[in-house]
Amino acid sequence: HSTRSIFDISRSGRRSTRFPEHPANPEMSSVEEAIPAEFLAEEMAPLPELAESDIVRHYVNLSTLNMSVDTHFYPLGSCTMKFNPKRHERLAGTPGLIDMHPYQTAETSQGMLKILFELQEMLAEIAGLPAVSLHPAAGAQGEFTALLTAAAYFRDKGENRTRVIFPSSAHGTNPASAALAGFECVQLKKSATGLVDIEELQAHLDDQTAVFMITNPNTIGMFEPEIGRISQMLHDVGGLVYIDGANMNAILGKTRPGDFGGDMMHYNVHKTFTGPHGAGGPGAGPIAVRDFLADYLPAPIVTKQRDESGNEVYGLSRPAKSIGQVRSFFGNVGILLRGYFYLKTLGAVGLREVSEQAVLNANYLLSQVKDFLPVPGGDVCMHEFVASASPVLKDRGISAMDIAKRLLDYGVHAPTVYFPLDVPEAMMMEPTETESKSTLDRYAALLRTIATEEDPEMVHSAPHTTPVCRPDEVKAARQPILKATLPATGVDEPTEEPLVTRSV
Amino acid sequence: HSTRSIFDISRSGRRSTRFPEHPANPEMSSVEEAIPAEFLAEEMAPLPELAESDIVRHYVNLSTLNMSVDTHFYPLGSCTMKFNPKRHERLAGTPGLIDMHPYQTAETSQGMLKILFELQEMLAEIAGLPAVSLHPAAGAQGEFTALLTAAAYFRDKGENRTRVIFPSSAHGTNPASAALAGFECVQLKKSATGLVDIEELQAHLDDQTAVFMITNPNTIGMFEPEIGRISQMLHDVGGLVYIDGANMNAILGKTRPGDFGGDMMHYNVHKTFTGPHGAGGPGAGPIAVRDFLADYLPAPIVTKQRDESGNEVYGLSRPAKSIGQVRSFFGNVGILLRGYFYLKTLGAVGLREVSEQAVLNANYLLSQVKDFLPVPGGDVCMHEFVASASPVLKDRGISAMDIAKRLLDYGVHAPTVYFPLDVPEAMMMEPTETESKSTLDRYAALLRTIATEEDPEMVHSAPHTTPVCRPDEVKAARQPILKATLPATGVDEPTEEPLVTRSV
Amino acid sequence: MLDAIGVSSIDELFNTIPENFRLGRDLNLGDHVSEMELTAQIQQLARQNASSSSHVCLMGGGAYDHFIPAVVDEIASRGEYYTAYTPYQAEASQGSLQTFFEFQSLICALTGMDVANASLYEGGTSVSEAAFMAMRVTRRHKKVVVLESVHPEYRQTLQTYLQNLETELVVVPTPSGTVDLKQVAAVMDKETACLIVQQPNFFGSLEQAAELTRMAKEAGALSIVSVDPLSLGVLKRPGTYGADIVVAEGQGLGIPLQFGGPFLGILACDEKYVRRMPGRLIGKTTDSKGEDCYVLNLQAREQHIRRDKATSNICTNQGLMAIRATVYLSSMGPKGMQEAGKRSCQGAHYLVNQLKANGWKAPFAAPYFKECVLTPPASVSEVVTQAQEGGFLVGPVLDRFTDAFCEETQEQLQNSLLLAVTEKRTLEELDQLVGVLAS
Amino acid sequence: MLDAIGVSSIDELFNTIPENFRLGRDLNLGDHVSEMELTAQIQQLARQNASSSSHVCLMGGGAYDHFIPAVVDEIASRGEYYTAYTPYQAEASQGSLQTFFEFQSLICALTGMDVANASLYEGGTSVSEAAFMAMRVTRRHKKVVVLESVHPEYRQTLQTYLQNLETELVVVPTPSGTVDLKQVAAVMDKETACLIVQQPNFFGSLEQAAELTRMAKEAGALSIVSVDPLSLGVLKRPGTYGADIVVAEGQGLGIPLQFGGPFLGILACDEKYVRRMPGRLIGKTTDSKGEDCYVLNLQAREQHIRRDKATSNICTNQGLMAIRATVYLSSMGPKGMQEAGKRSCQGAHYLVNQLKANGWKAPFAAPYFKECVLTPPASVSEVVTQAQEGGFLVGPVLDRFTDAFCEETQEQLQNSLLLAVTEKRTLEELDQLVGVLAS
Repeated sequence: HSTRSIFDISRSGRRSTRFPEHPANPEMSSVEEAIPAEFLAEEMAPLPELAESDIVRHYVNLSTLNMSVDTHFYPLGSCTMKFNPKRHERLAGTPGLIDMHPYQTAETSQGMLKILFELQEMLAEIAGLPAVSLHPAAGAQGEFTALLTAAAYFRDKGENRTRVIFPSSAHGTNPASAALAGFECVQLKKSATGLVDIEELQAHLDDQTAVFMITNPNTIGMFEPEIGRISQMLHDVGGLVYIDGANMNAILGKTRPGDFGGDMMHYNVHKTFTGPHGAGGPGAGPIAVRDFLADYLPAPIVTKQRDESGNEVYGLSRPAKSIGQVRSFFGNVGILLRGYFYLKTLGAVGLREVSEQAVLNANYLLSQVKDFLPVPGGDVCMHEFVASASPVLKDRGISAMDIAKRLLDYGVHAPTVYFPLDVPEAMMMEPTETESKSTLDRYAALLRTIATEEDPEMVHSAPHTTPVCRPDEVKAARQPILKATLPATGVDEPTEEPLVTRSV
Repeated sequence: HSTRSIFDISRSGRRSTRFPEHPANPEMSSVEEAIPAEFLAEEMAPLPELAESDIVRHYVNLSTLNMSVDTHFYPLGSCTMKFNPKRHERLAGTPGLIDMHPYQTAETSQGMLKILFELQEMLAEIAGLPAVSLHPAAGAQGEFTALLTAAAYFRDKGENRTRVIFPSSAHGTNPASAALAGFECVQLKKSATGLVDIEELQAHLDDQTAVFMITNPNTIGMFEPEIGRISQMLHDVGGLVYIDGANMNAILGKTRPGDFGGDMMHYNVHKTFTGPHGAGGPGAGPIAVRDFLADYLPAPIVTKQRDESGNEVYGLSRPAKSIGQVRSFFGNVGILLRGYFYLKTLGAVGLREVSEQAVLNANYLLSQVKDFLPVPGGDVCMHEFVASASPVLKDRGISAMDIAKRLLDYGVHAPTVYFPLDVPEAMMMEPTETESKSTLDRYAALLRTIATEEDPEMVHSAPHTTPVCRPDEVKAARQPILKATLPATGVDEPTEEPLVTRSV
Repeated sequence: MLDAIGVSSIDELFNTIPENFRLGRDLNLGDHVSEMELTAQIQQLARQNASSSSHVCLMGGGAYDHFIPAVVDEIASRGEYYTAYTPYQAEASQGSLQTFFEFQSLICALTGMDVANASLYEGGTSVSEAAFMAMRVTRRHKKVVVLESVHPEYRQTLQTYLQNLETELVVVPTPSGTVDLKQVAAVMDKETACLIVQQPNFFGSLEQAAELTRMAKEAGALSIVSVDPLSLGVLKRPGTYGADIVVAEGQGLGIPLQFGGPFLGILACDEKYVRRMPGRLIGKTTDSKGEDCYVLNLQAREQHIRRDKATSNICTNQGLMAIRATVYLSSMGPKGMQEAGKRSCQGAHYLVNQLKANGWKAPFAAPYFKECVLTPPASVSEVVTQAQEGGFLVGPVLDRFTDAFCEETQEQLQNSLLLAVTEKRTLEELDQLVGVLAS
Repeated sequence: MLDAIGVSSIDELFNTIPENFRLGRDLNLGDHVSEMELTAQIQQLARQNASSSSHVCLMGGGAYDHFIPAVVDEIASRGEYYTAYTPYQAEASQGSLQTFFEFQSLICALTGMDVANASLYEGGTSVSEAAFMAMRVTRRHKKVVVLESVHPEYRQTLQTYLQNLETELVVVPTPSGTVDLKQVAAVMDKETACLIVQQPNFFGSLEQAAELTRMAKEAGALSIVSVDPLSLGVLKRPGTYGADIVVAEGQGLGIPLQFGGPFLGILACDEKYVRRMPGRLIGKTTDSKGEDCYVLNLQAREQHIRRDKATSNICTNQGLMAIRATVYLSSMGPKGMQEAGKRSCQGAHYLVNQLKANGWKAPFAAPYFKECVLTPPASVSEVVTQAQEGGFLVGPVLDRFTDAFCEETQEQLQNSLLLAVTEKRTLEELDQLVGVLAS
């Protein structure tokens, strides 16, 4: 493949999108008449010049260098890389949804507001927590928003709680969000199963404790057996329990964060409810909280009322003691819509089956690999598990990273490796419910093949079939090259090519 | 890559599309009540059972085994593989166009009929022939339809003309269409330039001559210099001249079939006007004819009238002596729409520039390869040319087919080879106007590299990087395997999987 | 570039066109418009049409408002498929080739036939190609028999295809909506190449297709059965009752209505006729390394090789529509086809019964599947307008086809229309239509 | 599968959930609906909304109805992009990585800055992230200065982000629509981390951005300029007047309005601050074979490595929106950006002049680009309804934001709204709107 950028293939005079000038009109002023020269650019931006055909060939070919759920098995632990139903992608583009301005009046937005209201209700029901805000842009912002909500609650109660606690296996966003929100971070010690050491936790709890953040099921793929006691401990000191919802795919309709003691949680709509991952985003990070926190939620919340004739009327409102907005506009509506479509599509039974099938698939996979990739969490997991490549490293010098890279050669995306740090040579695998048994069988067989591959050098030096192999990250960081620019040399084509080199 | 078919990956119980049963209603009969048992199937069709995720991964991966205009340079002579503007693809899907039933009343179809009427007018103008039928499904059907139109005209005049003549370089569809229409076929002798031997033609002309079919510019890429005289000769004996419009991309707005003596022609909308090729189709094959043939055109034709208030009203009509329909419904409207969008997008000047740039690109390419791949047609061509690999075959044992296959290794689609038969080791190249000079330069350099490749065996045994290499066609024909079926062996999955394995 | 060519202007390259033929002016096509302007213009024109987006569509007559799963659009809109050429170059086309191979396989599974080609233009030309194929197979070129209940535009197409030949086209009238077997027996003879039947027929009614197939065989002719693919989740597959050639309009298999095309011509047949088939065929074989692969097969039948001796003149076919049908059938599976068929059939019978209760008449008594000829108590053209204003598209009105039917049949079709119900229609919609038409 | 695991039922796998926490009932979510039913339901709900499909949209306030070339949708709807994960695994992600690298490059070209990250959530959080970054760079954590003419929701976001910290947020009032430089000078001091300016500002007006940038520098603070990317084909690029950090709402760059998100947060800055930047960065490097390739760079700034010491908590970003912007800018090129900017600017001035001739007032005198605050002669809410009934969406009405402005500014905004004109608007539409509002 070629790594030439669009700046390299730019040719002066090529065009794709053009706009006509406004027709001559005596009352039309030129830009120079409308705006003083001091504000006007002296030259055009040095953007590349391309025909639509150049653009299409460039990006279509680039896209095929990716592995993706649509093309490959992608057992990336903690990321829930499940299939994204195609209807949902298309429905999100329905005229009348995709082209609504965020400041339209409620009167002209009833269909959209009804959808968002129903989504709030559904997310509350799934969480077992009554108040929902759809506002946060992603899971990390959901965490941050919930922590600010908690802070506002404590402040309102006149309490000065400065500390947020989390297990060592917590996602990096937990401490990062807590720090951003102005809290002091306390991390518990490592644990190979990711389960909380009750005594250690107890030692940290006092009237400075604001929030205990816990992912449950945890990052090792285990449901925290002491979650009830942990919640009670937090509540006993006046603190709150935050449930990181990254692993909700394991427990939908089986148990609810609100029922096992959580006071606040966020959803990752792009993990659990098939907003696609989009090569990194966008997500949506709705939060659900207990009733006593509802007044502090960010604005806006969707409300339903009835008018005189008894018709349902939807509107937006600001909670009484709202922390305010954490972003502009309502939220990542395009992603929320996909979540809504997904929940409607599955209904109560289908949603429970999601978790049942996800857990079944994970346990089946675990059963097929545990003899050569031991799983510290034990023989039963939730929707994912963390295996360790330590024995393979010891016996054959093949590391988790080596296995991950070698998998790419066989057309399977790597699992998450070296996270959480609690497990040495961690390989975190989450097959999700949308993969078939035959895919899992093939994957398990591949892992075995790689772990026992005759020539370990083939594994060390993998991947061999991908467009590139083990980029030099140190070099990248030492002298960062972070952009391309137009070549300085001239070009040999006419300065304005004919219409045909553009698409339209 | 895997050649497992969807029948191989089928698993009993997996589902993608489901339909609900109608709600219980006392007036609803079961199918068994509605239809006697003798008509009802006794078992379900043995179709594969798949989840949407299975389908997507299967076909997305399959698609990437193709070379296509969106991904590769595709200099396939005679096929005009030009870029398809993306807006046109999307506009063809506009609600109110894509979902119109063909039997809607004219009253409910005015927007569509206006588009089709304007397209008729534009195609007449480009052809220089006043009467247009948009009805034929593809170029070959256009030929067939025009020949039937001519036959009806002759029959109506009481003439018994049974013979259709064409040059040896004619597309195979010309004789095939003539034969299907009941004509006797006469093929002229081979000619390395594809130009017509006037004397030979003259010898065939008499009162049995119905039509002379000619592609102009011809398949060698040359404009027939004697086209005026040829037309005159045909008209002198009462015959008609048919212009195969496959090569219209060379002459848009530069000259018109009607002006140089053609009486009938067809367009290939998917070649000239960017209906995409669709891996083989669909196309659309509108025909344009002289006024005296208009009454015989197939039904329906779009008409424009004015009502009492002076408003334009569009309708469908049947020409007075119409040959009737050659297919059901109006025509390949979806493809015609793309042609309309293209013509609107370019306008008169843009359309002329298409041919100018196409001819410029072809001549530039010719200039870069003629020293090692001689071009019998000479140093100037129209939108395409036919080079000969004979010297390379003679000197190095590398055939046109070898070069074609080796090009695939470099990520370029092969040119058309061994057509027309008039040129030995023919390589017919058509770069089209949408390719840039740098693409042409790279292609010419590749041809040179291959023709002089150090190890000719690498060329003989090419391609090496494609999913397959030189399939055994003889074996395929001897014992044809033309379908897959469901495996007879059982499967180990439940008979009805949970909702989550389906998309929706 | 001009320097490399050795000319001083692009115009010079056009010097081979005799001067008197050069167009000395701009074409009268108007000025170019930008993508933005074109979009606005087309959206405005589209709003001047009714469609199944703006109305609830119950129109029939060979094109139906069936449901299209989103996955069909997702796959068919991939540039790798839709901007590829005909897969002549097998190494660069395994994606298309395997997909078409799967299309052939799915059509065989759906129809119960041995072998299917990789598409023809649409239903009408498929009937014609099948008739020509039957003439080649039977070497009988004098007579083709077709039931009047076959779609009038398919019959018209066949008639046009035959109009410059000697073949006689015999139409067996069907004034009672389905054919009288005795009348068929009366015209079948040793010169008859084939008997063409549609099941369900144009009126939506069910013919004695199995019996008709048997009668064709007895006369040494081939039976050609034109089916609605969307009926085959419920009705007998023609392979199970011995049809020789099955043809179909494949529009219902995931292809939008788009005012009549592009649709999808389907042709499947008994294995023994494979070398007489028209159209492209994909076969499985092995490559130079012995690996399985797919390739265009039996090309010697085709126009680019056999020219005037080819089995058809077809070149460009309906590849992308075949890809759509492939994804569609993969997504439907056996149960989806059955569910869709049942829903359509039940909805149609429900609607017809409701309308009958309101004074509508059904001129034909035979069992029907999803479509039916109906005569309203009021003027049929007023009914169409009334429906339209109420948000429904109905029809076609059958006087559109009067030339296509014998007098006796025409009488039955007076003041009547076709109504078709697909799986998309809900009971609420059907009740609403009944209400609109009752008011 | 259960046998292999060694359990007898799926439920057994959930035994690790304490029994008292297991949900002993179905969730109250209702029954599942089929793809076909869902489609019908959603289309029906969508019809209950107005939108830029049903109406001509002249709404402003930070989200605009700009034209989106089809090629943007074509590329962004490829599964290889939208179903891929964050490109941590470089070998499996060169497509995304190179595309994001090009995104960074295009944003630098457009803004005139040295380095851009691979996206943040949207405009408001970009302002906040920039302020936090400025505090890190300047090590001044006590004070942030923002002009009142910055989008009120961006300011609100910033305020929320700071609400649990000690940092003081100083808002410089802008009652005349643009800021008085003297008032800025009065608040800038040695404790000020940054000065935040929006250009064009929330009211559409042009601030003395170059001068403000200079004033920030003088105080040892960073200048943060929030721009409308669609203005940069016409207006000065902030890199040319020395801005330290440029942020932007990237929605105009090929991203649909979708009721407010997902949009695209842009952040670009001077090279020397690169290691203090929030968000993902893609760098070019070489692989083990020495070939050029792309990789996530400087990850040590990020939460998954640095945890509570990270430069931001952002993880999921707006990757797919960045891909859209990349294709958009490739398609626009320098001339497209200029043409779009000119058309918007000219259209806006035309409309404002026509409305002024009809008695409308513009409370602010400063030059504006494509958007303007206007006060109609009638009640503004009636005007909105009138426009809506005439087929136009206008606004927002500015009383929506009253809490966000000081009293003096509020007075100027009484009974007024924002109107924005993009390149999509034709003179005919503008004339028609003037007509609708005059009647």
